[in-house]
Parts: sequence; C-alpha cells; structure tokens
Amino acid sequence: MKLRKYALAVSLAAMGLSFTLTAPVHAQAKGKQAQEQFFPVLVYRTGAYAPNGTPWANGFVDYIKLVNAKGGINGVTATFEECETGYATDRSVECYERLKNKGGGATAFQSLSTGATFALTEKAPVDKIPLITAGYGRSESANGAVFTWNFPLLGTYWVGADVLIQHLAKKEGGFDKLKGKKIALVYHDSPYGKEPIALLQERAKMHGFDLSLLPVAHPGVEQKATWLQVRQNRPDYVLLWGWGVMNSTALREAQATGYPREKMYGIWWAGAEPDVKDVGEAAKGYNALTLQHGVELNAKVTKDVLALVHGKGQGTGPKDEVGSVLYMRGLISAMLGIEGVKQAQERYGKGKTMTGEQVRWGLENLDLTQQKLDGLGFAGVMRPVSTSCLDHMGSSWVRVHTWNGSKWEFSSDWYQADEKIIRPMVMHASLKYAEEKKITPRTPEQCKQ
Amino acid sequence: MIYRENGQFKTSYAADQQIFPILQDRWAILGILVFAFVAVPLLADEYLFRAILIPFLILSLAALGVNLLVGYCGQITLGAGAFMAVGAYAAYNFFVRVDDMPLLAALLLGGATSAAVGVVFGVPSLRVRGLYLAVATLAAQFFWDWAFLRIKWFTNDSSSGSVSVSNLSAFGWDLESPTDVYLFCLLILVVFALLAKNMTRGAIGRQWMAIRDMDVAAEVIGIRPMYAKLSAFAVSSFFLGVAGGLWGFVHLGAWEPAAFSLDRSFQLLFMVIIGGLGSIMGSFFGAAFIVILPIFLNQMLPWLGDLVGVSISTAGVSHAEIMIFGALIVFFLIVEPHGIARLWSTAKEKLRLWPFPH
Amino acid sequence: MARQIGEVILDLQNVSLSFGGVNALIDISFDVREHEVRAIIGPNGAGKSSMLNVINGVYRPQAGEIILRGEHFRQMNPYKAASAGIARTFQNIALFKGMSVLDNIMTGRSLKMKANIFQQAFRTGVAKREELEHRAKVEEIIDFLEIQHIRKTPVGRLPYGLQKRVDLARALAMEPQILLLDEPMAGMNIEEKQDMSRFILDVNDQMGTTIVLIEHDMGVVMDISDRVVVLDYGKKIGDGSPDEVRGNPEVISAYLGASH
Amino acid sequence: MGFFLEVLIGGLMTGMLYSLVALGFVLIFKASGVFNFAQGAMVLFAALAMARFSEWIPGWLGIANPVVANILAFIIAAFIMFLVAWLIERLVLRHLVNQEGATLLMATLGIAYFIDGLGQTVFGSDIYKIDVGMPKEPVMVLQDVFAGGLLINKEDFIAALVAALLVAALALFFQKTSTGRALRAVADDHQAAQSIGIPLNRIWVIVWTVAGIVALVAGIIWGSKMGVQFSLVTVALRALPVVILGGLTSVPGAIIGGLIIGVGEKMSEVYLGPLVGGGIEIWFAYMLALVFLLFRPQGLFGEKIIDRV
Repeated sequence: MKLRKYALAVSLAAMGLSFTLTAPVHAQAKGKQAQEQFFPVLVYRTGAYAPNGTPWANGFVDYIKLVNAKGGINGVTATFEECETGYATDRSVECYERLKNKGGGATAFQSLSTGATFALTEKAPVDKIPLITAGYGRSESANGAVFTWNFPLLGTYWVGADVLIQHLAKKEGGFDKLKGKKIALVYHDSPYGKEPIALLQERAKMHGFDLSLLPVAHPGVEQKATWLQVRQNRPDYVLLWGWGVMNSTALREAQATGYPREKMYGIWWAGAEPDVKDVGEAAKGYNALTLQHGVELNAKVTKDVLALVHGKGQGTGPKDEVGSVLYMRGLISAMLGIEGVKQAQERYGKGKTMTGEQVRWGLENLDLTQQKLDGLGFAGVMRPVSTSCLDHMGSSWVRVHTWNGSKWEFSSDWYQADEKIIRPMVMHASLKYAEEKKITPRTPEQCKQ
Repeated sequence: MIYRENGQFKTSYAADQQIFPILQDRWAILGILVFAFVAVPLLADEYLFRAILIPFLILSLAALGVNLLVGYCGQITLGAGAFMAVGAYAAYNFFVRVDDMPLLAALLLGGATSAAVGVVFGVPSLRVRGLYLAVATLAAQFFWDWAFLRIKWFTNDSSSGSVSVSNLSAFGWDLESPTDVYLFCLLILVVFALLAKNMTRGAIGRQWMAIRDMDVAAEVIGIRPMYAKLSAFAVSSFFLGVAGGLWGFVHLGAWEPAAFSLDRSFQLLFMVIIGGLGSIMGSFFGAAFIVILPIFLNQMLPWLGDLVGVSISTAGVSHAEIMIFGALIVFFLIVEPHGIARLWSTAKEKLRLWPFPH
Repeated sequence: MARQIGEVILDLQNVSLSFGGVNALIDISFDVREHEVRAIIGPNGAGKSSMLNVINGVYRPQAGEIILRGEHFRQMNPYKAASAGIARTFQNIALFKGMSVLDNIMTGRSLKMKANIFQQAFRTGVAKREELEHRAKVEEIIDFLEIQHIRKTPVGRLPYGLQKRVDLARALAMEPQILLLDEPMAGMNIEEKQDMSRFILDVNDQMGTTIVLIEHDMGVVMDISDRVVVLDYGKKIGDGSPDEVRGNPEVISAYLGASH
Repeated sequence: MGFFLEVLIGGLMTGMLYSLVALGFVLIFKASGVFNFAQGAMVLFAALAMARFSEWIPGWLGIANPVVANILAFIIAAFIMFLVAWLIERLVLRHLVNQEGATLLMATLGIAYFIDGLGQTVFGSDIYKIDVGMPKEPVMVLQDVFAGGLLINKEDFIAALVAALLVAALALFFQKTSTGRALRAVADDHQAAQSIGIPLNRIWVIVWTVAGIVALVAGIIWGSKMGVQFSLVTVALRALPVVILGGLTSVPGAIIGGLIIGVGEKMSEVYLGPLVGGGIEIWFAYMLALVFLLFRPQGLFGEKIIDRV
C-alpha cells in the first residue's frame, strides 16, 4: 500500500510537471524558418464520426504533400499539423488555440464541424485568421461584408437545400407540380441538421408543398420511431440531412420499413462511401448531392496523388481510398486554402510566407478559372470558382449522384442555387448577426483597400 | 518555514473559526492568490490562457458546484451539464433580450435561473436515492439537451439553434485579451470559492453533510431533508449555471447544446471524485487533472514518440490518450479512493509532524 | 434532589405498529412524566427501539395516539418531534462519520440557528455572531461530557465509548425537554458505564430533562430509573417502579425464558 | 389500427434489445454491486472483435464458409470477453472491494474509456460489417385484416427472438445450475456467500464473462443491423432507463422494463413527438422511468429498502 502511495505521489508530481511542460512542448514548434506556410488540420480520426472524418483528413493532408512534391506554393513549403478534435467543440477550440500561432502563424482553419465553426467564427476575427468551411458552417456567412473571416466556399446548406428542391421539381416536371407534395426532412438534431430548415420552409411556402421535420438525436443509431412516422405519412420524398452513422442507419431503416430508396435524397455529407458501402445493395437507388465533385478516380489530381504521394510511400491513408467522395472533399478543401495563399502571393510577393490577413485577401479574390483548375488537375472535378469581398461563397455548382449498389454515379446535370431566394435570406440573417455583434458591414469601397 | 500549528493557541472561538485557522495555511493561500493574480498574467502565454487556464478556472467553478451537491450533500448527479446549459442559455437570453444588461448581472441571473431549475429537478431526490437518483438526473440532461435544440425562443430564434455573444465587458473593463478574461474568471472563481467555503463551514454545510452521512439521524435532530437537499441542488445549480454562462460567453463565444452534453456531466463528476468528494480544494485538483491530463497526453505522446524515433498517427495518439486517461482514473481510484485532496491532507499531516514522525 | 417529578408530558395510547404483516408493537400504552427517568426494558426483539422510533416519528404506527403536552398526534414525524423538544441517541450510533466531533454536535443546534443561506454564504455579522453563540453553547456541552480533547477529531476515528458520548452530546445540543436514549451503555465496560450513568443522571438532574431510556443492563436500569415499562414480543407486560417490576411474575418469566 | 400495432410491435422489439443490454447491467450489479457504465464499451468491443475476426479468419485459415468463420469468430470474441472480465476482476474490482457506489461507477467509466481506446487501436475505427445472414427485407402480414397490412421487420423479429432465448437461457442458468445458485447467493449477501466457501473472485469473473457474452450478442444484433462502429456505445445509454424502471437487481425487471421503455419511447415519438417538434424519445424514456420511480423508488421489481435505526 505504501508503495502505491509513493507511486501516486510520483504520478501527481508528474502531473504538476506536465503543466509546466505543456508550454515548452508547444513552444518548440514556434519560430520556424520563414518560407514555410503552416496549415493547421483539425481532424477527427476517432469517436463516433471517425469513419467520415478520416478520409476527409487523409485527402486534406495528401494534397498538402502533393503540393510540396510539386515544389511547394511558388517555392514555399506547406507544413501542417493535425490536431484531434473528436468532433467536440471544446477540443476544437483547444486545437485552434494550440495551432494558431504555430509554424509562423496558421494560414486558415477548417474545422469540419458546424458546432466548432460557430465557436471559431467568434475567435477568428480577433486572431485575424480565415476560416474556410467548404460545404458546411453557417449559411449566412456567405456575406463577406459581415463575416469578414468566414469562407463557406463552394456551397452552404441553404444552397444544398435549394438545389434539392430544384431537383425534385425537375423530377416532377416543374415547380408547380410540387404543390401538395409531401416532403420529409430527416435531420441530425444539431445546428448542422437544422441549417436547411429555414430555406426549406421558404420554399414550402413558395411552392405549396408540405414539409415535415423529423429530427434524429445524436449520433443517430436509433431511428425506428422516425421511420415509423415516415411509413405513416408516406412522404413523396425524404431529404436526409445526416452525418456519420446516422446515414447508413437511415438507409437500413428505410429498407426495413419498405420506403423506396429512390425517393431519398441526401445532402453532400450524406452521400459518400461510408454511408452506403456497408448497406450495399439495399442502398441502391439512393441519391445524394455532390459538392461539385463526386468520386473522382480518373481525375488527374487523383493520379498525381497516387503517383507522387502514395507512389513514394508518403500516403496518409489506404491507397484505395484515394478518389473517394470524402477524400476528394478534403483534398479540395486543402486546395482552396493553398490557392488562397497563391492568390495572396500574387499581391504580397511570390515565394513569401503569407499572414492570415494576406491569405484572407487571397481567398476574397480567388479566381479559379477552368484553365487554372485544369492545370491543377481538377478538370472534370469542379467548375470555376471566384469570390469577392462581398461574396465569400464563390459558386454554387451542385450535381446529384446515385448509388447503384456498388458505386456512386452522377445522375443529374449541374444545378445552381436560386440567388433570388438565397441572397435575401443571407442578407437578412447576416445583418441580424451584424446588429447583434455591433459590426458595421463593409462597403464595396472598403473592399478595394 | 516549518509547517506547524504548535504554539498557535486560539484565545477565542472567533479565532478558531477563521477560514484557515493555521497561520501557515493563511500564508500559503495568500501566496497562491498572489501567484494567480500577479505572476501568472506575467508568465503565461496566450495558448496557456485560452486553452488551459481559462477552461480550468471555469470547470473548477463547475466542479465546485458539483462537489457541493455530490461531495457535501451526498446526492449523485449525472445531469450537471444540463444545469450549465440552463445557466448559459438563460444568461444569453437576459443578455440579448434586455437592453444594456451588464455581463455580470446576466451571468448571475443565468445562475439564478439554473438554481430554480435545479430545485425542480432536485425533487426526485426526496424519494429516490443513490444510483437510482444518478440515473434519474439523466432525465434533466436529456430533457434540456432537447429543449435548447427544439424551443426556438431559447436561442432567440436563431435558425440553426446555435447562439453567440461578443463585445463583452464588465464594469467598463473590456474582456478582450486573454489576460483580462483570465482575471475575470479568476475573480469570479475566488469569490465563489469563498462563498462555498463559508457555506460548507456554516450551519447549511453541516446540514448537507449530516444528510449525506446519515439522513435518518439528521432528520431526527431537526434537519429538514427537503430543505437541505433542495438547497444543495439550488446552490450547486447556481454555481453550475454561472460556470455554464462563463463557458459559453467567455470561453466558447458561440455554443450549441452539445457543449454541455452528457460527456460534460461525466467529466465534472470525474473531477470531484478524482479531486476528492467533500473538499473545496479537491474540486480544483480534480479540474486540473481532468482538464490538463488529456491535453498533456495529446501533446506529450507524439513528442515521446519522436524521442524513440516512432511517429505516432493522430488517431493512435488519441486512442492512446483515452486509454491512458481511463487507466489513470482507475489507478487513482484504487490507490486513493478519497481523491487527491485526501492525499494532500495526508501530506500536510506528515509535514506537520516532520521531522519527528511520532 | 433538586428535580421534582411533574405532570405527564408524553402519553402513548394504544399504539400498534407492524411491518408487512409482522407486528412490532401491539396496543401499547404508557406515559412519561416530566423530569423523570423512564426506562423501557425487554428481551431482544421486544420492540423497544420501535417504540422510540414511534415517539420521534421515524416509524408511523398504524393505530393509537401520541399525546405530547396535551396535544394529540396520530403520528409524529422526525422534524415535528425535534421541534417539540424531543432528542434521541441511537443504538448503533448514527453519527455523521465524515464530520468532526465539534461539527457533529453543532448539527444539534440546527433548529435554533436562524441565519439564512445568503447570510451564511457571505458570513455577514448575523451569521458570524450566531455561529459564535452556538459554538459557546456547544463548548459547554463538550466540557460537560469531558470530550474537549477530541473536538476536532473526525468521529469515525473515535473508539466506541467516545462515539456514544458524542452521540449524547449531539442530542444534548438540541437542549431537549425529552431525551430518548437507545441503549446508551451497550458494549461498554464497567467504568464507561459508570461514567455514562453519571452523565445521564447529571443531565436529568441539572437540566431537568425528561429521559426515556432503553437499556439491557438491569443493574443500571434499576439504579437510575424512576419507572420502568417492560415489553415482550411487542406487548407491554409490566409497568411501574423498579421494585414493582422486579416482582412481577410475567416479567420474570419473560426474562427467564429469554436469552438473559 | 394497423399502424398502431406496427408501432407497438416495433416498440416491443426494440424493447427486447434494450432488455438484453439492461440484463448486462443487472447481472453485474447483482453479483458485484457495481453499476457498470462500461457496458456500452463492452458491447462495442465485443462487436468489433466479432466483426474483425469474421473478416480475418477466412484469410488466415483459408475457410471460405461464412458460417464456420462466424462461429469461430464468435468463439474467439467470447474468449476475449472472458479475458476482459478476468482482467477487470484482477486489475480493478479486486482492489476496489467495499468502496462506495459512486467510486465504483467512476471506475467503470475509466474502464469504458480504456476499452474504447483499446478497441479502436486494435480493431480500427472504421465501420465494420457483421453478416450473420439476417434477413433485411420486411414482410407484410395480415393484409386482409388491416388496410395496408402489417409490416413486420424480420430482422428485428429474429433479434427479439434471440434476445428472448438468451434471457430464458440465463434464467435457467441461474435457477438450475450450481454456479447459478452460487451467483444468487453472492447477490444476496457477499459475506455470507464467502463464509460458506463460495469464492467471490471466481464468481465475479463468471458474472462479468456472462455479461460480456450478453454484450457480444447485443453487439452482434445491433452490429448486423447498422454496422459495427463507435456509436454502439450509446446503446447502453438507451438501456439505462430500463434498468432503473425495472430495478437494478431484478432480471424480470430488466425484461418487463425493456418492453415498457421500448413501447413508451416509440409511442411517445410517433404520437406526441409531432406536437412538440419531435426528437423526444430519449428524454421521454428517462422521464417515464423517473415518474415511475417517484411512486416506487426501488424500481418495478427491486427489493424494498427499509431504514433501520
């Protein structure tokens, strides 16, 4: 017993020491050489959402490796450090604080979590670090006049919801045909899942369809009651707004209650391999949006990664994952950050390390033309994106893809969100935010500075 | 100086009833306060403040609240996170709905709301005990998780259900820099710790402990279990509510109910059990242990890996982190089931007798 | 002797108590006079502790009445009993293990402490003064029971005899009019028993407290009590002065038939 | 009417699975007085072991037959659960005898963390498959009785059947075997059991192993339903109201409680949920249990607590 007490005392002392040690450990990375551009990577490779977080993180990191293999960002080496958040907001904040000053200052943060995005939105302006939330985050942050540091590039949840309704209208043969239709939204009961509701309600008012909301509690493993309700109401379509295990469970429950998977449409976070591969044949016919890209096994960038990263044994994850949906999402997210830096270098000096503020300018003036995208190896993967000081989203190109039982296949043409609907909503919500926060929105003149 | 109370004779009961009757303790506390208020702001960097010290202070406050209920009054709760959430959302509503509401007032009103809710959810404790009560408190946890997601009024009709605050200031003091936020939290914590200490060494504290140790006997000597238990729930929830408000307002800035999930409740219970049930000091030890250890492991493991030339993947680090964390908790409970505070007092007793052990 | 035995202060009439079909007390009536020492005796399982539990409301009898200073109660509850000036000690020592001797005794003052929770939290003048006044009172009891040396010790660390004394001290801190003692001398050696007897008599004598006592040691009972009730299997089989009870044939047979 | 029955049946079948997890809690609490919060982690760990070994075995041994692979994997997983039980007894329980309930509860939470980490380290943190050949497509029955018929999910039905069989087998084990009787003796009184020569430590290992195997079966059922991944640990949280409703020490309580909670939960979500925006089933289950507790603090079949002074 006595020995134990000593062991305890020693471990306690170690605890105390740890407190002092934590500082030096994290200080070590400080003061690196210039000509390095540091990318913090918030990931979740563990916990309930790991199956989805992992491929995203692998794609993100692989792209940084690819850039370096190709000579860096105009000669500047891209460095990175991962920090595990477990999809928890407080750990994300800790990671943010840990990484924001590392490696000469963080370039931009990408949290891959709506909850963390909300928290970091309050912190990023203070630290002057851009926050890229490609395909997630808060929809109203597309208004760059208010959300100076947020970049919901490529699309927000309102875009997703809008396109889904457009697609359904097209299926039915026109918006007027939606009248009287029943559409159910099965959503993750969190800010993430609730984001589209505002837009769907707006659209329901416009077209006279009947929207029913069916929340599913985190993490979404128990959905029997939800699907019993679906069975009772027999909606014409089910929109699925899930993440992680919730998606595959929804598909299984749909099967168990006999709801046709062809009538189910997921957001782009509910349309990747982990959501369907385990359900297999039973998910056949299920549709989901794609945030521009889908599965891109034949894209040049995919081949580049295989050759220059995996080929040299530098691959982050398994080889067969390269090109899959979430992997590509991570890869594109990283690319957007890198391109922001590149754009900033155009103005502030090529081959130099950019500060957060400079990167923000770069992200605000992104102009990824088709030609540039082709050069980067993204031909066929995505369409041109260009941002401005007032528009932090850039573009809203979306397609639908369908699971054929063994792989995803595109099943629609390109869509764009209806600006007439989205813009007023973005303005309304962002100005309300500005009022609460006593932010004066930037004017176009201020943008020119 | 040698830690000894010999020769320090008390000539009045008043002197004997000071918070810290022993002279050396008074010096030590003074020293700690000076260190916390003066030295830390000079020494710590932003990371230490924002990622470690501020969460530590706020969670210490919450742990203090849990300890009053669990450690002093003996009512196990697994719903502490819910009361933090109630405090945070109530404070938010007072803050945004009432014009010119001062921050501190909003936080205290949040605490008061949480106290009222705590009393309601404390009612089952009059009938149900022990583990049954613990599980029953989960009802509060899940109910409030749901309520803040579903009832739009609580979130000021925000479309996503997430809320945020900024431009905080108290008494004309802008809470911008990490040092300011740290000092603000520290100040609140010190005041609340003092209040907690006063209550626990006063009549109400004795009533709580009496209920904890032997409720039938307590009733027989004229302590009303209802008053004692519900007051413990109220005070505990008040502390938790203020802590929740701080967590939302100054630590996260923007939050959703998941910030106060069941994991938070478990975390707080861990703090008081590892730190020491029925010990104010223990709440701080526990909070330090639980806040710092995972972060430390998370940063230490890759560093250790580098030393021996192994690079550990992020996933590997986090898995190792939770394994070590879990194992250490079990280890601590086995070696010292009464928590770090007991170890501390044993050490003090040894010191008191040193260098003559008998 | 200064004390004067007075009127009936506590009167139990036809009390019956059962637990799930098992009868613990059957139609019991007896009274207690002010300032007297009243003993309840009987073999194990006779229902003695249940009797005390009925008086101070821990158990609720199914039938009968409790008349306290002329006021009729169907049942008591512990808080009502405590407010009415009834204190008790416990057979198996029900001290608050996690607290010091001083704090244990201070809890006995709970009913008399009036500062509210805010005054206590901020330790305002009222709360501070009150704490000091009651501390002084408690110190008197500590002196009276000669436990000064252990006042800061956690009760869990005390030997059995001292714990019993602390239990008594806590009850005395309530300044009760009626003190119920449940086997105050069980498990003590001769010397400790003598001390305890002295304390009980002193309490009765100096403070005028009425005492209801359960005790196994017949010698002690006969020495210190004024009147004795005898219970057996939940029934009353004798009542009267020690001498009367001693001569009661039913009592003798109960005791001979029992383990004694 | 048809729909009402579907909800009822759905609730009963979910409830049966809750019973199975609740049974794990009850077994351990009965024998060792530990409220085992690691039950969820054990479900995940067992399911991970099962899924991974059934995936690996064909490669290692060259056995193509999935039935054989599954059986082997089941045996290995059961053995692993025995090892877990043995280690928990050795390293934890044995050192924590006579500690308070709250301390033990926290220790099991510590164990849960450890097992979570270990499971993911050894077996990975992706989604894995358990394929024991459960039918997935629903069937319609009684079409001529109700309009639209009655939709029955065969998978749930089989799962409920397996759960019921397991519960029956355990009941037999407790009633008829000498080990079972010893277990009950331990549950009634630790010291008495020890004094008549029942080795407490061995009993604990047995009980934890049995609870581990119960967790394994629960893990297989849930895992085959929705894939084996981390979220399985939350299944235990859904089963907690069952335990307090049924009483911590009662096997029949776990079963009846599971059915009540399962039905109450689904009914509330389907019929009350739409009125308040949905998503109420979790807290409704807890509230149901709580309200129930107010009338019967010891649970449905728990032993009544009498204060003795």
